[in-house]
Amino acid sequence: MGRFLAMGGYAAYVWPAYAVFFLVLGADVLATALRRRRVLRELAGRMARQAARRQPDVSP
Amino acid sequence: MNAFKLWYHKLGSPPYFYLFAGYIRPWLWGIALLLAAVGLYGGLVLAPPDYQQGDAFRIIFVHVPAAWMSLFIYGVMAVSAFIAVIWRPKMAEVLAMESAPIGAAFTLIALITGSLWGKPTWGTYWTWDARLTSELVLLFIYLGVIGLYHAFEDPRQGARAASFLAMVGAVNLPIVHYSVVWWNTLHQGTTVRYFGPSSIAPSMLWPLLVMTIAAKFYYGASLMGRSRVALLSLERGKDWVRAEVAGAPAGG
Amino acid sequence: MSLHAAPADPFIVARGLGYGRRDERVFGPLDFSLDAGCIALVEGDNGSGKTTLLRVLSGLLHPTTGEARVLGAAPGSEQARAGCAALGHLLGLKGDLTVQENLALGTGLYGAREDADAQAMLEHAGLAGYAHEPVRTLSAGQKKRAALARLALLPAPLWLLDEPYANLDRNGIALVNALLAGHAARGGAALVTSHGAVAFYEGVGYTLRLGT
Amino acid sequence: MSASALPRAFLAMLRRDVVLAWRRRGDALLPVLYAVIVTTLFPFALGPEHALLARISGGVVLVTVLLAMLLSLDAVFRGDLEDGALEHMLLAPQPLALLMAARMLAYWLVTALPLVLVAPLLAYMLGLDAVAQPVLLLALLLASALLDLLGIVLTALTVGTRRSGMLLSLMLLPLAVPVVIFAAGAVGAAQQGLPWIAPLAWLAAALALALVLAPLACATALRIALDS
Repeated sequence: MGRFLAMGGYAAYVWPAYAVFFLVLGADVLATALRRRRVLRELAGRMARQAARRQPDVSP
Repeated sequence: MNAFKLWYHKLGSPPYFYLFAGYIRPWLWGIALLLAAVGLYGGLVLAPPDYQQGDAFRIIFVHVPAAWMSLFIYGVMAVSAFIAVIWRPKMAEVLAMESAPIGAAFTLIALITGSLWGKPTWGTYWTWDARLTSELVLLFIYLGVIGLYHAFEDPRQGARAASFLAMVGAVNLPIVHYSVVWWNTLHQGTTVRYFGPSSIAPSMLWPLLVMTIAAKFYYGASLMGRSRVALLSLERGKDWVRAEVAGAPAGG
Repeated sequence: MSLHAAPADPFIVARGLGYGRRDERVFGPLDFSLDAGCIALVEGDNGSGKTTLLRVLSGLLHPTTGEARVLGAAPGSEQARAGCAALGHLLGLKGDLTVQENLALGTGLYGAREDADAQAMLEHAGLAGYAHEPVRTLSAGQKKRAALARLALLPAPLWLLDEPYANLDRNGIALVNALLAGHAARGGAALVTSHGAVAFYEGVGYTLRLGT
Repeated sequence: MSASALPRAFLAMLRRDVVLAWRRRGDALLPVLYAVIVTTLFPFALGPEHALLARISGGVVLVTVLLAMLLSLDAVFRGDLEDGALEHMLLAPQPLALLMAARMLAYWLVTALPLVLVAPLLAYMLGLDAVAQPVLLLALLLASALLDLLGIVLTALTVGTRRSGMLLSLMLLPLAVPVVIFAAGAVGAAQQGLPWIAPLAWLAAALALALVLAPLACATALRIALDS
């Protein structure tokens, strides 16, 4: 295992390369998930506002 | 009735595409992860060290798929962009604009892993090598497309303008590559041996191909996810979006 | 080549014409047609889509629903542009050019009507003596008059005028009405927007009301 | 529309732009001043060593001219957008591409030509060999015309946006890379006494293509950017 992690002395280059690969793609996925959440919240807020406008307020 | 044409027109309709994308996305994810696991095992464990570069060559399994994907995604984006500019269908605009950030991500990966590979092989993180330089210019083209898209207040107008820029970039890209290669030979004189063994052994080739296919499936999955969000925001006010928002766990 | 379509053909035909930005409707759907010699008024409150309608008909915006034919062609096509002249909120006059240079630029791009005389037109528009003044030194009303003079020199049979009465005094309003009368007498047609606060041209063919 | 309408409109546009530039001739000199300032800074940064300055002179002058053009590119359509003249160009009966061609020619005459004319002086101050001077002038004539055409197409795309200056640089860079490579390659070859005609021939071929395509692309870009 230690020999595998050492990568024949090139660990300082190989593992960062793999880390960059997965981190950048992970950031892509995360950004999409966050954007989806934000858009859904905005849309829900919009719909709530429109519903409130359609039903006239009964309380004085 | 032409079945393909029918399918094409159905996919061109946002609510149908939204459902379709939601349905195939988990499958694309599953295949991408499975292939990536197989490819990584083959590349990191099974493949023997290169007789010249030792284990440093193993960067090939992320670098080369990323570099290929950066061009492949540009191709997909340019085709969608062409359709978006000529026929103006909403779906082509969405696909082109949501492809751009994924392509930029792969370009960035190719640049960083390329320079990480360059240090042990050339002794420097950055050299004005023709391929690295072209990849850098490709990143600028992607950033220009993304920047122009976001510079407009109306997303559809921005998508069309950025699509036009993507088409210009598609024409420009081969010219950049050709001129950079010419410039490189002009100034360096000595040729730098490019990474990787000249004839690649089968034990190295199959993990490389598997990783490339995994990256393609990842692109598909990410594109579907991004397009779904973009459609929700573009089609707000339409009934199908209201139904979707009411059904989704909003605010969570 | 005659720019005027055959008399029977309407200058503008709109069927179910509408425009929306994102999901919000700006105007429409509208059905109307405009014949030669007819001056039509487009009325509506602020934000009712008058300007947008003119921009769609001039081809600057693509309609989101329905379709329009302008001079027998799609709005914004070369055939439609050849017979159409528009005046918007932004007059398109260059401040650093003189009034006369601006007029020459207009006729350079659009061509000039055969019987048009720039000098006489400037006098008619109350701008005698201003021909060699840079436009930026003119008042808002005078700029409007200069733009109207430029418009009246063009051979286009169809005018799309957005709020031509804005910024004008009583004489200016009379000038617009006189220009419209002359245009209709030559067989031209015009679509004119107004929010309805001024003494409008008397020979109005019909009024198109936008908004609810 | 008679056949004389097209040249008439082209000349009207060209005349308009040249007269406008003449009325504001102080502004037209600013890019030249900028190029002089930037070139002057190089010896201060690198030291007055003649051999080094002479070696980089061609490239420095090329890049400086490119930057100076970029600086003023942002404003190509701004005035016309603000006063509505741009809409009148879109609505005019002539093909928009023709009017854009006039706009491009006028911009080159007003902005690029002064820069090209001052460039040999700047190159001389940096110590460029006399042999390479004509090559630099030729390369600059071709490169500035190409950048003028490409730059205005991209500027047209950004017309509908707010604050486009930085974005424009980002968009233009990938297009400028081949132009700079070939132009500087020719100058460098001439400095070393090598044949320099091939890169310039490529630039000339690209210019011929751009002369036809850029006005059409510019018209398309404008219609896209203004259709909101």
